[in-house]
Amino acid sequence: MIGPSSIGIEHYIVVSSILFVLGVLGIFLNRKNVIIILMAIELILLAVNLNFVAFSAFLHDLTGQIFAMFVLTVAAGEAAIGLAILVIYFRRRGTIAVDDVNRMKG
Amino acid sequence: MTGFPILSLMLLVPLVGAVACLKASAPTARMIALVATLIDFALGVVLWSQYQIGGPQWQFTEHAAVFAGFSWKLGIDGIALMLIELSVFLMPVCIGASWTSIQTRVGEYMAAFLLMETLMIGVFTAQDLFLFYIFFEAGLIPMYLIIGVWGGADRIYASYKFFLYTLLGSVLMLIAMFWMVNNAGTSDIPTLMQYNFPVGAQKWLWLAFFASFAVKMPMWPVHTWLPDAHVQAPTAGSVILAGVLLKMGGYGFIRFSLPMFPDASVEFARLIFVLSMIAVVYTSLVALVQHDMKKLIAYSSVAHMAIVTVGLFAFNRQGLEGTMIVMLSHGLVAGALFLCVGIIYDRLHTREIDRYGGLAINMPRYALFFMVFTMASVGLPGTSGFVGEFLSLAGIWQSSTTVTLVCTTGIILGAGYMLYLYRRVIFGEQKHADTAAMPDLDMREFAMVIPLALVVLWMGIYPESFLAPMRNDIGALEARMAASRWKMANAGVHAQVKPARLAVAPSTKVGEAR
Amino acid sequence: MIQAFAFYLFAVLVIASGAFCILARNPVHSVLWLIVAFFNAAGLMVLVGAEFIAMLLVIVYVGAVAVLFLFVVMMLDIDFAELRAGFVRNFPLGIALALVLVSELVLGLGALKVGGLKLGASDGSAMTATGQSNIEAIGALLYSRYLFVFEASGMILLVAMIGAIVLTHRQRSDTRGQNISRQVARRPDEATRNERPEVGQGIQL
Amino acid sequence: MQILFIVFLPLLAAIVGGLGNKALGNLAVKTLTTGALFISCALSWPIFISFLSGHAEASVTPVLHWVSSGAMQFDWALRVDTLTAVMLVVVTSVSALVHLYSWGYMDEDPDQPRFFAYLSLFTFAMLMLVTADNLVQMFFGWEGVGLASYLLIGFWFRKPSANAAAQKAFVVNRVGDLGFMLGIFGTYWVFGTVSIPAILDAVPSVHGQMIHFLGHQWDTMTVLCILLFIGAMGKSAQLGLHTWLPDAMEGPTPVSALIHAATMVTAGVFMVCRLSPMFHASPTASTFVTFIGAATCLFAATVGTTQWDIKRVIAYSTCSQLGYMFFAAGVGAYGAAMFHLFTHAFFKALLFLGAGSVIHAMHHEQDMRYYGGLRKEIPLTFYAMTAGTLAITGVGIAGAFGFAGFYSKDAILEAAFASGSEMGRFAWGMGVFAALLTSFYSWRLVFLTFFGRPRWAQSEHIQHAVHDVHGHGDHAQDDHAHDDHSHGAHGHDAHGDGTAGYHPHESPLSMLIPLGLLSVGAIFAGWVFAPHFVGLEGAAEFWKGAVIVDKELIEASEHIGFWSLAPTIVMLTGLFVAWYAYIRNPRFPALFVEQFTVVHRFLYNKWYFDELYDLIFVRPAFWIGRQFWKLGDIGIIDRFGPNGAAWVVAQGSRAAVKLQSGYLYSYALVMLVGLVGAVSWVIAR
Amino acid sequence: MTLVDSLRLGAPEEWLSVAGLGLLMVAAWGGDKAARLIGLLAITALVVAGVLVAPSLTGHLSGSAVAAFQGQYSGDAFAAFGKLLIYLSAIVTLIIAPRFFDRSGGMRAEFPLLVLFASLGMGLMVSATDLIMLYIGLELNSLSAYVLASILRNDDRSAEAGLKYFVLGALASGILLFGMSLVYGFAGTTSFHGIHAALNGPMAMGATFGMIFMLSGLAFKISAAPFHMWTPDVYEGAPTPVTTFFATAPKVAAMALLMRVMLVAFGAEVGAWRQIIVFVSLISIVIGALGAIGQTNAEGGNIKRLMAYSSINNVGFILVGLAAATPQGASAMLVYLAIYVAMSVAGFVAVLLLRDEEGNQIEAIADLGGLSKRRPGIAAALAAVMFSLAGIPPLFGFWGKFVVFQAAVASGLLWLAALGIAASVIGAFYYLKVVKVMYFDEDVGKVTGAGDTPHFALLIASGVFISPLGYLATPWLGGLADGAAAALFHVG
Repeated sequence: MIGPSSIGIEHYIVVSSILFVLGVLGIFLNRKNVIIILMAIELILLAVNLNFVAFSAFLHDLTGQIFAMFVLTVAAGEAAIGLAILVIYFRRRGTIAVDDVNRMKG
Repeated sequence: MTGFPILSLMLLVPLVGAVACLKASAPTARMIALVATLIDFALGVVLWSQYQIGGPQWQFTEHAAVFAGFSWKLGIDGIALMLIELSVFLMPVCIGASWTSIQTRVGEYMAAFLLMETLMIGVFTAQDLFLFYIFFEAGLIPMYLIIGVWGGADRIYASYKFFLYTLLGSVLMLIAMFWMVNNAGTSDIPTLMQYNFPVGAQKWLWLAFFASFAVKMPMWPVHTWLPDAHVQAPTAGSVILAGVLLKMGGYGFIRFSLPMFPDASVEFARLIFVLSMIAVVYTSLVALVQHDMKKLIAYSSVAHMAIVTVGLFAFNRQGLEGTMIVMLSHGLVAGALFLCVGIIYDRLHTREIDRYGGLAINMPRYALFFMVFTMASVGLPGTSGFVGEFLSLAGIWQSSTTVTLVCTTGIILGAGYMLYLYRRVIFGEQKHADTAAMPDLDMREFAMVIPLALVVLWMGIYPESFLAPMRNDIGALEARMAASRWKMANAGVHAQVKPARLAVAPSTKVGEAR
Repeated sequence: MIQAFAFYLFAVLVIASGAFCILARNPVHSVLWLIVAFFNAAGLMVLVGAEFIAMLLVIVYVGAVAVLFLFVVMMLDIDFAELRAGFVRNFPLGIALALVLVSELVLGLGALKVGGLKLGASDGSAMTATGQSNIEAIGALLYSRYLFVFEASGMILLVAMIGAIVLTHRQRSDTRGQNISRQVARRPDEATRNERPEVGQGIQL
Repeated sequence: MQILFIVFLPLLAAIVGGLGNKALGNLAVKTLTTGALFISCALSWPIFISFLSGHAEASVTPVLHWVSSGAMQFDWALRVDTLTAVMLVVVTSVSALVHLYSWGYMDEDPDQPRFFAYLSLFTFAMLMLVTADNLVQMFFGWEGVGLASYLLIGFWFRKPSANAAAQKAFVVNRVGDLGFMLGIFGTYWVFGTVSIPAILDAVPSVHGQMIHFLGHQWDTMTVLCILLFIGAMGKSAQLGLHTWLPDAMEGPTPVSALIHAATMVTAGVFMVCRLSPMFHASPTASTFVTFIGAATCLFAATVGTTQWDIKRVIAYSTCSQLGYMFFAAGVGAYGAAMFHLFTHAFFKALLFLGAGSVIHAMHHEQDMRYYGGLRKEIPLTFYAMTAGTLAITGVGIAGAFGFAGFYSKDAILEAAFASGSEMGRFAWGMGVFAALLTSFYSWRLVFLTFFGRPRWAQSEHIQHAVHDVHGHGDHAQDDHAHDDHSHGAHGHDAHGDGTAGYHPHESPLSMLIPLGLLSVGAIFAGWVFAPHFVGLEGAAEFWKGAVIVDKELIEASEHIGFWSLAPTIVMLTGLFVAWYAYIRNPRFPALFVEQFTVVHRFLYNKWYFDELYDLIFVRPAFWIGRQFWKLGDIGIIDRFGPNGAAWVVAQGSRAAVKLQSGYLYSYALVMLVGLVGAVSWVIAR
Repeated sequence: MTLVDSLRLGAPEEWLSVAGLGLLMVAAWGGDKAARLIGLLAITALVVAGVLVAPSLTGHLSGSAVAAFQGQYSGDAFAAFGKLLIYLSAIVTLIIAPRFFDRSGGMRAEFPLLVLFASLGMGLMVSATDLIMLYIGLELNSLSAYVLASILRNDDRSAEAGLKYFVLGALASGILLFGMSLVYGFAGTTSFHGIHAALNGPMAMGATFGMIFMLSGLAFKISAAPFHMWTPDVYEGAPTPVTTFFATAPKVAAMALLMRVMLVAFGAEVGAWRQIIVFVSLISIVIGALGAIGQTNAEGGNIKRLMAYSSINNVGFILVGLAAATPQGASAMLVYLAIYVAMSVAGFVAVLLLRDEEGNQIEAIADLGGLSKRRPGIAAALAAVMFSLAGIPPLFGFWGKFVVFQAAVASGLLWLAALGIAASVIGAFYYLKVVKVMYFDEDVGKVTGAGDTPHFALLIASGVFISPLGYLATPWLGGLADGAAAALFHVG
């Protein structure tokens, strides 16, 4: 087990922050494919989990890991729902290009 | 007084009538509305007769704590009494004015008017700050509908302007009310009228209330909603708008701005004076060049209301009492003038002045009444218009002679535009065949204008009937303002340069001491 | 030293694969990059001693979620050629904002190291007892302290299941379902009919 | 009690007659109103006589409480003192006679009840004015007569010119009223009351006090008096505010006689006299009054010499005579002012009614150029007019007998001369010169109208009357269409004598009786009443303090020696010039005009006052009004106020709609913006 | 506190879980034919849950007496207030749903279940006093909501709504989670009270970031600007009963959650977040108003979108109460929420009653022309809703603004109050516009059809509540809200 002494918590925070921002970027920089957006969301959740686990370790408190576990659980459910919605959307419209998802606006 | 909740009853009667009207057929709705307003008028007469002049300041008080945050607290003093009388007097006239001219959605129309009556009386009876606000603001809805549904061609613009303008004005007042209640710990109006707010805060509070009342009055330069609203509203709507709704602004000043923020009032008197002076000259000149009868009268209303504001901010007996009479008088006279316009509008469906002319030939009776109201509007002595203007202007002299001079020019300009109107509409040759064929007043119209004319003359010849109930209340207000002025002058804030009061020669008519 | 090397390796890889994941043109590639990211993240977690979560990540994410993604990508039968490349209209603004956010996060959180990054203090109620393995400790907490939430998370999965079914399950009109109870309950007199047609006339059905 | 009847009978008659209009019918209304006025008149004379004999004391009859607002208290009350008594007889007498006269003059008008009701209403208002015990009631009467005047000037409301004149009269009067009202306010402010006796009592206490007015300190009495006097200027058509009076001649002639000659226009003089202690206390104000009076006196006289319209000549004459009254009051000779008011009422009413009779005869032709030679056609009118002219020009011999104007005008001029002040001398000079002009234009009127050859043929009115067989043409109202005149239908070409075959008839009896009675007044009023009004002994006893009687001034004015002859001399001069120019050498005026075109045009166009006012007040008012409306209200207030706000909101709404583009990434971007914004804010904080 | 006590406090959620599972069985066997029955049963279950909740509303218990599951769950009056509103909204949704879905092949049997589970999740949200509980509740609600939004799977707009809602919702919960992770890290605990205790004093930058991220994530759920973008599209696309649900229950839950997070967890750091709330509040008011005006101006203005913008607008007003950060402000928010729920219900039920001759729902604002002549009752109700939303007295909507601004002024936020209320005038514009279309415009002759008794009953009930008669309820409502708010501020 690598103690906090060698690699500081801030390193983890930086990594997870970058990962988080990458996830966010993935959502709004992408006009190709809704699936990638879903993956970007997974990236965000990954960043969050990383944070939780890191804090948990540095705090010597398991709550963070428990939380991360719940996040994993929910993420799985979310992925399922998201893909389901994607599927019906694709059935109706025959496309999942982000650019096309703008029937409603104004 | 008896414990009978007559004020609540007066609020309830039109409300019940309104609900009944909603589902009624047109003739039934008219009858319901007429009966309801007449009952309220009768109650108003009872109220007046039961009012003890010189009795307690607040009479017919009712109190029920059925709401959170504010309470159902009613009660009137002489000032409110007079304005209530004005409202209940004008309402049957309004119903009469709509009797034949409104043919669509009569039930809803009558309901809106009756609702309006409830709200108007509510404004004048409310003794709780928030209850007042609710009544004050709620009036927008029926009026919006009245203008919008039964109004003229440009009714939508007018109704929006009316609604949003007045709403913007009054919301700031609400914030001020919160602050006041927070600071004073009560929303009871009589208590607040005696409460001394910090001078610094008074300014902001005053300005917030001013925003509301200035729009409602309306004062220059926030008057532009009025001509539009008046022109587009149906006749009765204009009558009630000019007759009562504008008075709410004046009532607001006299009930809130002055007694609650006396120091700020003294400070801002100059602002009021400047705006009012501009209003008198500006709107009078604008009235002079109007082609639309209603617009002309609407602009004249602005000018008259300016007299009200200067009279109020003279802070003395004549100014205040004169103001009240101006308000009552203007309510009757402007209402009557709109009614007169409505009468010929019903016949020809135009308000273009140029479309008329020579009405004295085929409508002599109409010409007579129009003349009476015109003269009352220009403030001919013997009519109600004079007493009020005279007293308020006499009051202002004591504050500022310049203001008096400028505001008094209103009597010249007023004569100018009103007589110009009269000349073009009533006098001259009959230019159009359809105009010449218009019949004179019928019985219904007689029944509307005669009481108005009589009251106008009554108020002109024996205004004591109207002044007496208000005397003590205005006296109290004057005393409060005087104390504040003294305070401000001592603080060097607002020392008005005036000669020492000269020894008063003994009057031949010995009355009560000043 | 080795820890640091491992950390930087995993860190760089997780960020790089995350970036490739969102930038890849082909969604299949994206999924694969995502899997790589997961693996590296798991590595980071192992580094701080959260073996259970790391395993969970690999098992649940890589094993289930990522595969689900792949499955859907294949199923949707997307014409990848048609997928437009390029970026959205507000690309520069978006990038700028992202950079601002990153720098703010990095500086705001990381720079605190100058004065020592002061984390909160745990109340100690959820500490690993001595000699307890990570998985044991988590299990103990999960089934006592977080029991209620744990059950509630079960409801989430249930809802996810119901949702997925509600949305995607279709009653196919072209397939014929088997109704066993009806088959079993079928009686001869319902199924057959005795007719005596006259000569020259067919049976009226 | 008497006074109640005097004042309110006319009101009652007006109300009943006016509202009963059609229901009662012409005769009933006429009888009612005229009867009421004669009763009032009959009740008034005893009051006057009792004051004349020195028996009566001033009294106040309360009627009704009016207003009480703090110290501002005033009632409806009728005050009777000498001043009132004088006015009572003037008003009721002239009014009664005018009522009677109108029977004949308005005989064919379809709207007679209205006319008579207006006349009675006017009389009521005038009586309220003269009996006022406080300034506000006086103002009531003041405005009341203004209303009646407005209604009567515009009586023939189909005529645009009549309507315009009526409105002008009202509005110009309002300018004066502005001053009056301000004066009342100031008076109240200074004295704490509006009761006239109380104010007058307190006048000495204010001596030397200063008042703050329009940002400066002024002498109190000066400010108050000048403000009040502005009111008087409006009502009495003094220079500057006189423009309405000539136009007011659009009204029927009896109206001109009653309102615009005898009574209403003298209200200003009455007011100054009523408040004489105030004016007396302010030399500056008195000087101002003198100056305005003198200037008006001259101005109106100069204009009067050039006018062709018979009524306008008399109107300017009225204006001029009012100037006399004012400068009399200005120099302190209030008794003389009132006396001139009194005599003027008779002879000016007479002149107007006479002119009305002429007009009546000449089929509503008012241009004197189309008169001539009427002496023989309407002799009675001629005699009456001559009596009036003798009175106005002040014919008389000191110590023996003079016509009414002789006494009053001489008293004024002498007082002015005797006052010793520079302004008094100036006024005297103006007055004397005006007297010359008065004599000239009055005789000019008489000569043009009654002497010489008939010049009727060019008159459209006459031609119309002659040719219009059917009588009533398109002049349904103002055209009395004397059908009888056109009977006999001589072709106008057959007559080379300028009559166009037209034969004027003398007016009916109802018109001649008033002429006769007024003639009596014009001839004898001065001779009979002079000792009381302006006599050295009689005056103080007569007025009993109702106006200030300056004994020294009266004393001095009786000893000015040679200068007292000046009026007589100029009167004779004026007569001679008129005789020369219009009888002896009728081409002279044309020559004169040719020689002095500019002067004549200036005078003929009334010094261009109307044009000037039109240019600096009326047009700008309309122009500014339009600017305020189109540019101010619509262009600025609405544009940058509500409409501007609406525009901003609409733009904002458009932006909000645009923001809601429907694209996921936009939505995410907005969220990111929010997030980054919040984080940045935290860092920046 | 023993587990039994905790379970007793958590009874409503437990009951709903059990009921949900039971009904799931019914649905599994009964199929869509049993949908109505399930709907009725779900209503019953919700009523029962409400009965279970009700006692704690007036129980005046607080502190440790209501803290269950080691302080992760609170059964206090505040939670009870929120839950009752949530259950009420869910019941309304279930009442109005069947008729709507008749047009599209009938209601799915899972629909009531999802509503039930969403309510369960929202119950957890309002009761949560721990970040994990918060997250689980939120996600339970969100996942149900994503499905509900896109449940009309044959409808383009429904699918798009679901997709947008899902993507943005997931992003928001990502942001929220990231924030929670930071808060956890810098506070060392996930318990609200623990956070409160840890963050007493100058706040670490990390914790502040965490708070900001959490705030942003929650702002999405209450659709406060600038995290509101999903709202109009989802409101429009989702089936109207679902929209009704979205407009009511999740608003209550998320707002209550936000209140608890801000006032309890970050209650010691009011200074750190007040200005953000003020800003969010004002911008929500303005954006909501401007967007709504866009709807009324456009050709294809949609009443559901309008209601969406209106909800953004109203959320802005509710947040004014949060900015006050006082018990009075919290109470005001609850009162406002209760009134807002009634207004939304009335509005959407009225919209549901509008159909053209072919039975299609009418959503275009322009098609409402002449409604006042054809269906005066519905028009009057809709007008009342509009004036009420605009906050014009004497309609009850005014009261919500009243208490909120009163609270703001009482806590010295005079400028916020002034600006907010001035901005409300902009909002009045579009409400007026709807009234104008219904009352002033020509009859376009589209609206026909009639509703059934439940709809009218709901319309009348909610209509009466938002009418001036509602003021009679103010002492009662105010008392309950005060009690609920007091529970929130009870520390310990």
